Amino acid sequence: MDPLFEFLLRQGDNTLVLGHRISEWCGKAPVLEEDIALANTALDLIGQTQMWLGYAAEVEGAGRTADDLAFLRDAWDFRNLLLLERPNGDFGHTMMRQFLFDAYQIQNLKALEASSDPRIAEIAVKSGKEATYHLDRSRDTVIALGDGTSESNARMQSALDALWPYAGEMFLADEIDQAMAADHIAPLPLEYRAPWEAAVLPALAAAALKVPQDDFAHQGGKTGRRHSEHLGHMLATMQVLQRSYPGATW
Amino acid sequence: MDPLFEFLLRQGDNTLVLGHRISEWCGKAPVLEEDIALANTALDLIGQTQMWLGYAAEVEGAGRTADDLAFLRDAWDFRNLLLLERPNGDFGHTMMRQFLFDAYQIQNLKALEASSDPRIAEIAVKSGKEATYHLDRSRDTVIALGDGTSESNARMQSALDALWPYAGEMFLADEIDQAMAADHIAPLPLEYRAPWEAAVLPALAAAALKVPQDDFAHQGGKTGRRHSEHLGHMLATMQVLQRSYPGATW
Amino acid sequence: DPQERAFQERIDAGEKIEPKEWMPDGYRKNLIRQIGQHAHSEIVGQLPEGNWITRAPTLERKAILLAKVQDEAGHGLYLYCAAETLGVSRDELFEMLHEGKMKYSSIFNYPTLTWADMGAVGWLVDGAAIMNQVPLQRTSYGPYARAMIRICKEESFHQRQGFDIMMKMANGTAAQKRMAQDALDRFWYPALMMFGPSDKDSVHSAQSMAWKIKMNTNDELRQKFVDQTVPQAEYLGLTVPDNDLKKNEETGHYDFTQPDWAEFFDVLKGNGPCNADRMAARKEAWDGGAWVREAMAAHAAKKKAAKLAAE
Amino acid sequence: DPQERAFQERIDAGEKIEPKEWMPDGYRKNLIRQIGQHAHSEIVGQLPEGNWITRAPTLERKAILLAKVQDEAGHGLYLYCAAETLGVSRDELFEMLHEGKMKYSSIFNYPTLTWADMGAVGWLVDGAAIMNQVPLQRTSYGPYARAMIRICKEESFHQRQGFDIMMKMANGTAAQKRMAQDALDRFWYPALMMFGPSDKDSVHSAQSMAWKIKMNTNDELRQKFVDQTVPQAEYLGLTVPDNDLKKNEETGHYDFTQPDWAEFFDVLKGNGPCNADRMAARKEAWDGGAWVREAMAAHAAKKKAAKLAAE
Repeated sequence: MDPLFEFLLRQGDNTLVLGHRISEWCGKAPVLEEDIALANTALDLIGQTQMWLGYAAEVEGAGRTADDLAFLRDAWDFRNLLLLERPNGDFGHTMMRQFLFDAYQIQNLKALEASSDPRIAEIAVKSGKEATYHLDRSRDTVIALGDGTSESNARMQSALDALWPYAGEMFLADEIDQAMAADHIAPLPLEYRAPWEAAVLPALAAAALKVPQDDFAHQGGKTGRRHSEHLGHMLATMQVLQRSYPGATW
Repeated sequence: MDPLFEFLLRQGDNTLVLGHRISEWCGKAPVLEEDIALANTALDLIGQTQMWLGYAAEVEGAGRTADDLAFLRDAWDFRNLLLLERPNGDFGHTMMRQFLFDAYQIQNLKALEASSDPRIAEIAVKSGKEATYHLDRSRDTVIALGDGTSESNARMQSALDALWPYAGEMFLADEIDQAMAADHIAPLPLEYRAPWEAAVLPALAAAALKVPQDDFAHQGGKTGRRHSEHLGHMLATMQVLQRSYPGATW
Repeated sequence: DPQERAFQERIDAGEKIEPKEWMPDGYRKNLIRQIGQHAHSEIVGQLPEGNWITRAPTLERKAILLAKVQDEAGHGLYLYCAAETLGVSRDELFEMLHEGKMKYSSIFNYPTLTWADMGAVGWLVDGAAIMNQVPLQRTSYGPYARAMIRICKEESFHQRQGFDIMMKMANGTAAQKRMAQDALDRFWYPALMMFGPSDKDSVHSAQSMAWKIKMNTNDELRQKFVDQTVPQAEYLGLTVPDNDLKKNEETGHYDFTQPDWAEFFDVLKGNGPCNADRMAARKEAWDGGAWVREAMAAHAAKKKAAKLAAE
Repeated sequence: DPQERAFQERIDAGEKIEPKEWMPDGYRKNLIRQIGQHAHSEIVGQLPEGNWITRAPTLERKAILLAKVQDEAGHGLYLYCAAETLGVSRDELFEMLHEGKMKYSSIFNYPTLTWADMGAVGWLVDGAAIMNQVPLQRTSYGPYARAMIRICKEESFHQRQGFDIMMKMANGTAAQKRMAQDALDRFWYPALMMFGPSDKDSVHSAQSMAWKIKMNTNDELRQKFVDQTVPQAEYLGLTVPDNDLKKNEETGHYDFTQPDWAEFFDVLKGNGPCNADRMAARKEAWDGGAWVREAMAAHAAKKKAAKLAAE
């Protein structure tokens, strides 16, 4: 198992899976402006996926394409964070998930801009502007909905409570991360934790939300060791055409 | 296109698709007794599917099996009634759909017991007892929920209003049905209408429900010409393993 | 009425009417109906495509479809803004949609059943829409005309993308070819219906044409669409589902079979294959999002109050 | 207390205690906890299998799984009835479950991720359950013992079906073999945890054993399960994920690594991979079905009233 390949899958599967979840909102947002913004976010994430998985396929050198990686792997070969495969829930739940990830992703991309691997640095630069915009938007929305009405505050609190145990996985490291750090391809994810908290905690405070005190962290997504039951259902939908009509071009 | 094969697909796809929908309730019924009854109904319908599609595969004589027909056809090759692919909705909606179909199916099976095709007659006999039980149960439930509270009556009325336009397709005939009638394999479906109404209307009256007056009938399911968008999603789930792991035995 | 006469003269002279200017009530009402219906069509039109975004077969196709749906929501936004200049709010328009008092294009009451339908929607549905919309860039109401200019640019891009999908399908595997033909079979007549009933049966036509909020007759546009589309179908190697379709060497146009207008009126009445599902999806989105809209308004009000207090 | 002594003597003599008979409060409370927890496990246990009913790979497998889930709901019913003989209603038990005051087996807080998990659940989870349940056929409380007799018969059938799935997978394609091994890797330790913590850490053990509502120690049963299961894994050609697993020639038993009890207590606390999803699914089913239960009760009351009036 090539650590660089694994690392790239983690990057690409994160954007793919989150992009897919966001795309499930199509035409069903609470406000027209949000329909536009959600489609735009999904579009950005799918574009980033093409870059990450495209490079992953090159690194693997087995003749697979980004599409092969996206549409012909089963759940256990996916390397996305558990947080990102969580079902959408209500709009607030979706935006809370987005915010917790965006605040991590911005650190991740910033660090990768200085990667010793020039291709990774290039993808990080190309993704950075979009990610900044996503973070601005998800933070504003979380604050607005947390601060809004008592109903919206309660909904956002329950979203935070439900999703918080999935945040910790973003900062866990394994031998893949260690190999990346040793080669100066990427820092250890733990380094993102402090700046992530510095971005997240004030926003949650402004949103009048209580940060859960339990630091238990679900894991098994980025290693692929144990995804949730939700991913398989997502893939059954996402991959249906490639699975049903093997070898066709679209 | 062999009319007998088409006819058998219609029979088998009806039980397959409805059996699948009912199986989606697993572990989520409003009362434990209903969990048991729903699992039992789904089980009966899947068992009947094995007989119908098994015979269809034989008649086709192309080396396909019942499983090939169930898991390797795409939506447009399905021949089930549109009514049966409707999403479950709430429990009352599910039971209303079941009742409208059961009251038809009992006529259908009774007639097929006298089919000139002995295999069809045999399957009809084997299915008849189960179908009688299903009808007794769905009728009682529809009456109870229609008669129960004002909320339950409103829910059942909206289920009836939503599903009524899908009832008419059960009684439509095309050249397949004509061929079956000519060969004394099955009567024209229109013959089921009067006894169906004789069963359905008194039950709806006992359930304090108003029968919609519009006789518009959606069609395109039993001919396969135009299913609803729901069937494709159902099949993406149902067929995922056979599609993803071609040639494996389970 | 001299005011009305003056108004008509301005229109005849090719002038644009702008929001603050006087206009007849009928003109205003007709425009609201027409622009609102168009806006609703953009919004409801997201649903049949959204149905395949989660199943798009490649990352590229998924991205293209997302971009398209984003454009459509954007078009909805322009059009609601144009309607607002006539004194009706977006929320009022939504309410009328949800109560069944306003329509959206009936084409979106047909289901999208295979990936080829994403091609057919782009090729035929956007194609028919463009045919309707291009002349509306010259419509008499300024904000509407300007919205149409922006919209038409993007729509023709969508149509090319749709045709590109059809090309891939028509030149693909046997199953893909079958999907392409099946999509054409299902969408041909509904696309023809998009131009509305024959002009002799059309209620609003004459006055709307005088006011230049309708620029061509329904039959003219339908004929133009058929003339443009039939050779494209031939190029794709697909068969238009009309046995009587034939080039008329005298007129230079195609003779074709009219769609089943009974079906058209059935769909209009609510009996299309997807009317109930589409409206349920939109109402659920709207009702389910009420708490979000309330919260955003409350937050904005608090921010404004805090700002005032600080001053 | 002479009453308690007499009660204990009856138990020691192998007599069954029946519902109307006197019993110590602790006996009753412990039984309610144990039977209720077992009943809840049957109900919640439908969910991880329901997760694959809609994706079962053949009609036969779908039918078998449906039959199994139907059995489990039936087991739930027997057990709730047994619990009701102790003076607690099914609705009260549900309420305690939903409020987190009663548990269900932690094993159902693990996800089912591939079709092989349907095999592993049958082989390992039902296997462990049977090991727990067979001795309970001789438990001192009559209704409970009789329920266990019916249940055990069906469970051993389920276990064989699970093993059959594992056989097919282990002897299937490379991907199927990988699924089978992966399922064993994920379910091995959670299955070992099903017997509960080591007896020295177990709260209720001593008294429960005296009362014969627990017949063996947790460690005894766990050892028995390992001894039975390891050869089956070998037969399947699968590797038990325990590097220190070894037959101890002296004792004749396998030496094995204890599961991670910290994980066990985490899951018990609510931090298992699926705790939140399972409880949400059950609560949604219960709350969403409230109108049905109310309507059925109202209808039954009306029918009864009508019958009385007619008499």
